[in-house]
Amino acid sequence: MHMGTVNRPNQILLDVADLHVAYGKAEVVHGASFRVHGGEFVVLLGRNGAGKSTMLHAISGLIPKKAGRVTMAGAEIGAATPRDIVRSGVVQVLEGHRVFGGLSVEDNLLLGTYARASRGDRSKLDRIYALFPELAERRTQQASRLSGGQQQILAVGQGVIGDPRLLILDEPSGGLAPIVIDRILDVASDLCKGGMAILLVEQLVEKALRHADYCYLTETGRIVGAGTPSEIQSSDLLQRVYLGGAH
Amino acid sequence: MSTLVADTVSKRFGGVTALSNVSLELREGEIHGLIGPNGSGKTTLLNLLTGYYQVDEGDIRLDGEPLARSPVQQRPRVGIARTFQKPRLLGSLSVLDNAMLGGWCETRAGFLETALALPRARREERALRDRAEELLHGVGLGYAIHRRASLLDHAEQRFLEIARGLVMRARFILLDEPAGGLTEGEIEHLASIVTALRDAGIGVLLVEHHTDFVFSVCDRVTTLNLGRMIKHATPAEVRSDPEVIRVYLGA
Amino acid sequence: DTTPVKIGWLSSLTGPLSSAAVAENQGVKFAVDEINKAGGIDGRKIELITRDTAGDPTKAVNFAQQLVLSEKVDFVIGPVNSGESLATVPILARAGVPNIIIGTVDELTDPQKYPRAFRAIATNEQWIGSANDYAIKTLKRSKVAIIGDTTGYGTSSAKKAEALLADAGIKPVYSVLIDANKTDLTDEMTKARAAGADVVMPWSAATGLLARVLNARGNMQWDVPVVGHPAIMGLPIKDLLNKPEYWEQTYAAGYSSTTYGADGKLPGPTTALMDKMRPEFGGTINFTFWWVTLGYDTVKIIEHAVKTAGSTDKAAVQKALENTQSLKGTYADYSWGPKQRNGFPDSGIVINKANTFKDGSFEAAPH
Amino acid sequence: MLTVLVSGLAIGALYAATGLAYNIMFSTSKVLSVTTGHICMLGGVFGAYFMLDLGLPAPVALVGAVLVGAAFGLLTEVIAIRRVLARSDEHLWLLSTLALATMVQQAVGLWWGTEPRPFPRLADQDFTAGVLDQKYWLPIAAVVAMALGLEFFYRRTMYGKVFQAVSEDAFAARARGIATDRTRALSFAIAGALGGLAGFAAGQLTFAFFALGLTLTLYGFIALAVGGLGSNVGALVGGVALGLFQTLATYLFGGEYQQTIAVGLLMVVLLVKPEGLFGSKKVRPV
Amino acid sequence: MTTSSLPRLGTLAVGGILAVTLPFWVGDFYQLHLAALIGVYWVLIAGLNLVVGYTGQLSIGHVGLLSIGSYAFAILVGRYGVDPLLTLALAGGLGGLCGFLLGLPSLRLPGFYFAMATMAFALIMAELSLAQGGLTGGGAGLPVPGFEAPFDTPTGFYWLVLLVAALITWMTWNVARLMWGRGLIALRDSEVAAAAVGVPIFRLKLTVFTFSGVTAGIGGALFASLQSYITPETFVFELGLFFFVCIIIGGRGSILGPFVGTVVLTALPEMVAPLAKLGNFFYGLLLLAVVLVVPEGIGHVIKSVMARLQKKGPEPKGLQPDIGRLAAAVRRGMEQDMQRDIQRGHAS
Ligand SMILES: Nc1ncnc2c1ncn2[C@@H]1O[C@H](COP(=O)(O)OP(=O)(O)OP(=O)(O)O)[C@@H](O)[C@H]1O
Ligand SMILES: Nc1ncnc2c1ncn2[C@@H]1O[C@H](COP(=O)(O)OP(=O)(O)OP(=O)(O)O)[C@@H](O)[C@H]1O
Ligand SMILES: [Mg+2]
Ligand SMILES: [Mg+2]
Repeated sequence: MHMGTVNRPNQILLDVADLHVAYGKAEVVHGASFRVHGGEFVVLLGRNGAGKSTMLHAISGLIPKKAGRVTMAGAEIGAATPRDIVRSGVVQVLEGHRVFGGLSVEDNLLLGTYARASRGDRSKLDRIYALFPELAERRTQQASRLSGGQQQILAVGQGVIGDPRLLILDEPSGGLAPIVIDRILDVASDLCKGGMAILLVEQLVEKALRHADYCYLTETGRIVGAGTPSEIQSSDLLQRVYLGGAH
Repeated sequence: MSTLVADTVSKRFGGVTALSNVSLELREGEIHGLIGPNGSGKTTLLNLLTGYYQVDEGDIRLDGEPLARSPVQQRPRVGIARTFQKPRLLGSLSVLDNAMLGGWCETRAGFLETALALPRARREERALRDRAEELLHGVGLGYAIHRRASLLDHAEQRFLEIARGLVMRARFILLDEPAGGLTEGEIEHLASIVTALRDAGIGVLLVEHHTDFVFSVCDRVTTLNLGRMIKHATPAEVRSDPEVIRVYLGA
Repeated sequence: DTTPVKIGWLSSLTGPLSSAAVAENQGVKFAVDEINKAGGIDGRKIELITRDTAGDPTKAVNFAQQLVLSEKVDFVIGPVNSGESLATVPILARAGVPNIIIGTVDELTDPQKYPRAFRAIATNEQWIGSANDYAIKTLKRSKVAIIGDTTGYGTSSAKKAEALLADAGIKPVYSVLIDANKTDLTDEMTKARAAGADVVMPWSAATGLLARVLNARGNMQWDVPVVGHPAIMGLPIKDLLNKPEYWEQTYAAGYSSTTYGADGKLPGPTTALMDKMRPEFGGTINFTFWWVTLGYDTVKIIEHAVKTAGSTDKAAVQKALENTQSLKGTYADYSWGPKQRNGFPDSGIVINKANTFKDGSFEAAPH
Repeated sequence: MLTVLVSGLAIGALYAATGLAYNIMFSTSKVLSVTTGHICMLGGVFGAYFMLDLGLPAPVALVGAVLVGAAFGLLTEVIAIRRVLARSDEHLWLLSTLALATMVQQAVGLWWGTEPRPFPRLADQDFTAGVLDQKYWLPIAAVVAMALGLEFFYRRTMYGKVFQAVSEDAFAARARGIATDRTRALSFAIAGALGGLAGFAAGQLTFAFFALGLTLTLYGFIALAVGGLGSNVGALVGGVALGLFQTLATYLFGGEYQQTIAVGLLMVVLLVKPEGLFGSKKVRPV
Repeated sequence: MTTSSLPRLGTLAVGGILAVTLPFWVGDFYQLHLAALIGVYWVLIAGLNLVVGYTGQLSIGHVGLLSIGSYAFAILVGRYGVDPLLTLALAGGLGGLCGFLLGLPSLRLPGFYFAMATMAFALIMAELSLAQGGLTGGGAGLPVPGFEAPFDTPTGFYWLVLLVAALITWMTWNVARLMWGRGLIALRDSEVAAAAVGVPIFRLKLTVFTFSGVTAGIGGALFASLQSYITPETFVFELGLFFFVCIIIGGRGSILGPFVGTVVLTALPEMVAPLAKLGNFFYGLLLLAVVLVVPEGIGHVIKSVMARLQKKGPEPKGLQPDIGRLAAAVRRGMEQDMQRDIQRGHAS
């Protein structure tokens, strides 16, 4: 099913093999396999309810896996706790601007460093404030008082400050102004150039593909296609996935 | 013509000025877009119009009648409905019951009348049920009428919230990011619904970041930035306005 | 006729204030076994049906209904606590079942309203009256401080005590109702002292409160006698006292049956019962023994009633009990009459010295 | 009069300690556990049990009581909170902790007896010391120590923020690498340990009494609500205020209306300042 | 709020006939007494169910309102010789008034605060009934007279209770299935949603709480008469807890569930003696088990079993707006709206 045989430069960082996930009895991910290489920008595309978030949650250890192997830089993390997974360098930004509303913006950011520095690592704050000036202005404000989009930016900042080897972004564009979406994706690209691998789930297909090195297509809990952005765009698979019935 | 007006309203939270001197006129039979960068005060304006916040300065008027001081629960009575960024439904009730809840303000039967099931209570119930069923079929939820609302997926919840607002006989319906998390196909459905509402004479306020959607359905668009209005015009004009491009749309 | 004599026993074996009920239960069970081993009452075995009300009036009412309506008992003993007794007495009266009362509240007996309710235990009035007498006549005190607790029993007893004192022409210098679990009574006792009290009379069945009265008195080094509710002599109090000597100068109404005579001996029937039951207690007796004697006697009273009446016919039983004079018991000698439902004689009460507890019995207070 | 104040202060300290225990558990779970008062009750009962029935020396008994409290806190979290929060139905925790509290109280009643039992002296001191008696200052000292310890704990670590993060969105907290179950269990164990300590320190004041729990659950909560939910300073101030207020009212008007007075205080404060004296206002509604 | 079906009506009819004829086939009078007690409890619980089960306000102190009804009945009938049936209504009114006064400050409080306030109210009522000895008999309590013929026998009293209970059940059922029920559940599940559709939150809470006060007052009067003697110890806090637990175990948002809960929890400990010994431990255990295993309660279990019995095929999916129908419905609504405005304009 893989289309391209493109050269994917670096070593394999995240390797997901034959992942199955179920909510209660209902299985929603049926044997998904995909890879993220070091320093690579990978996009996961698919319609609503295709199971993308479910896969990501399973990778981060937030929900149990029914079957399958997940390795990070060669180490098996399939059974690890979320804490250990974060420590191994996988940080996920959840969809739907989930921040800790009662805490200040700065405390939210510090919590992003908690897994590695249990007393909080203030030295990284400045970098985040430079990337997202709107957060700097509001560093003492309670996060719940931010607007929806500002909360989303904070959530991304919270992920970035953890300085992961693999940053997972689940629909970061939700509720963001077009111009901010571009900025966030640019930031992700820059981080990627700096060596951080990115795994992005996005509904805005074109914008996502513009930044991506590699792309997977999902449908009803399966990976139904993969390739470089140009390969994907030149095939009709993308159309079929979004209109349904790509089997 | 009926109008819902925010007249030079200002709203501050502590040191933050969320809105300053913003005016907006929502007319019946019109779709009015409200866009702007994150934190520019769109939700705040919507909250002022629906009574969740009180204005610091300026006034809210419905058909010329001042409304600024009336509480949230009063707005549905005068025909103002809203939806939420995160849908607020009653998960344990059926879709139909959720929609019928919108008819609260019209129900005249009091507690005792209801408890004793007097004729008026029963009559109102029947009428409301018919109306809610029609509207649910109209927004496309006819197949799920007896389903528990907690079993709906995201898009269905959005549409149910709209149906609830319509059961309310809203003259104005204010939608907070209704297209968020919807697929292209669902957005098309949404567009057709919103357009139908306009054609039926309802005034729709659309707070949205999905700009293609906004520009395609809106009659007029207001743009906010940092709590101020920077452009108010037709979609085409707003879209090509350099200031709007600079702060919001991007290149 | 060999049908068993059915006795319903409404006991509060669990829940707060269960210690009295547990002891009474031992007496009841022992008496039943003894009679049954000896062949029963006129050849009829006793069938004891015990129900644990946990001191809850609603449960007591339910069980009372159950005993009379379902089990169709011939007699009911109990309940133990006043609150539940007040609730069950009218029910049992309506059903016409003879009821041996072991609650002390005065309202429990009434020859008109409850003709078949016969009280075996002393009344509250007898307790309080003799304690008052002792404080006024023997100790020659007249400035009384009354301390009650805020439970039903505590409030009504405190009120009764005031009324009885008023009859004797005395108005308390200080009177207060306190939460039974109040952690510290120093302020109340200080106020009592400031009011000039020369005797403290606590009317409460709450062990903690009573112990705190004594502790406060001791800690203040206030030399004043305490005369009050029998619970103040109970062994649990001893453990709660800061120092053993805080139990000095503490008196309460007790019974001649469990009071050591000048010769250091208990009355004959008490000794006899104690010796018979001692194996059950495993040597020493570390609770007030009169509860046991009371429990024992309730069954013996029933035995007497059935024998005299010649049957368990309810009216006949009532008649038999009404005509009982000086029935010899272990706890007391009982007399009831057509207009008299309180069978316990005034002479059965003796004021005891609290810290003389030995084998479940006490020494008499100094005269 | 001085004794009135001091005994009010002492009982107020116990209320404050209960309030602090409430706060700690609340901080990770948004749960106000009905078992909070019972923790203190266990501290007292087990302290007495260790010393009187098992004959252990006081320091060992103290450690024992603290451990029992911590274990019970942990038990509360594992049995009554964890699964219930996972289901995320609003108020189920009220029911599960109520159930646990009822069971514990009844079990202790069956095992320990329903009469109050003595609690031994801890320091060698005569009983005639009046207001300087240890039964007054032990609970006061305990709650001061608790407050200082907590302050130190929150200042020196990020736990204050971590706790709050767990309570607000456990799922998102896990995504940030916080072991939420363990963190919540930790907070319940800490609350249990501190409650056990307070119950132990106040043992001479309260006796070892099985029914103490529900009273403390109520008064500790009133103290907290008056002071402001979530604020430790509030718990202290509220506890002391309630203790003094109650003792003074009893002193002046007798004990017949004790609860009425306490609740009256609560109502007045809540009507004037719903978030309590030191509490913070609610956040953005929509 | 769902349509009633034939089997449902059948069950109802059979249950009704069984309940009415109970005195003729029941084993003995004790069981009739129990049945009457269940009925009395249910009168209170049915009203409380609207507060706890539907509106989500966790009142654990309704025993305080119960005691008000009880004392009112005992005093008015016993001391002043007022007609018992009239007093039943008066007790209801007094209970409602007290519920109203209690609700006025406390219903503004959030969840746990409200629960604690009601608990405190129960304790305060106990304190007052002790302290106001002149009125209530203090700790000694009061005897309570029975009803007059034909309700003076166990059977007659049972039928009286049954009548009252049936009436109140019917009323709560109407409330639950019609518009008010939705409003109440909206308060429970999402106050934001409730406010958005114009539900006057506080007024609704206060109304149902007052109604629950009425049923508690009536229940209290019946309870007192059944008990025949009341003291402050009759109205222990645990009784209030018991009412609450019946509803929770029965399941929130259901009427049948709490009813089953009431029956089981009242009858079981009486029938199975060892359970009675465990007392509150048993209730605690049961409550914990329900919360952990079936948090939705018995009622929900019954419902889902029923649903499984009449299972349908897979549910269809797919939003497909019907714009014509939508526009028509909206237009019709607007026209009616206009007519209404015009009518109102004429009227004023
Ligand atoms: N907590 C849950 N319990 C049960 N089913 C769930 C749960 N979360 C998601 N699902 C179901 O799993 C399927 C996959 O959902 P998922 O959220 O992973 O999709 P997605 O691809 O991320 O979609 P979206 O674009 O809407 O975020 C959907 O059918 C959804 O209904
Ligand atoms: N309750 C509040 N307290 C403090 N500040 C607030 C509050 N509500 C809004 N604000 C501030 O007001 C500004 C406007 O917020 P608002 O939510 O209206 O933005 P928005 O235009 O809806 O943005 P978005 O597109 O991100 O949803 C923001 O800076 C926000 O931080
Ligand atoms: Mg998703
Ligand atoms: Mg917004």
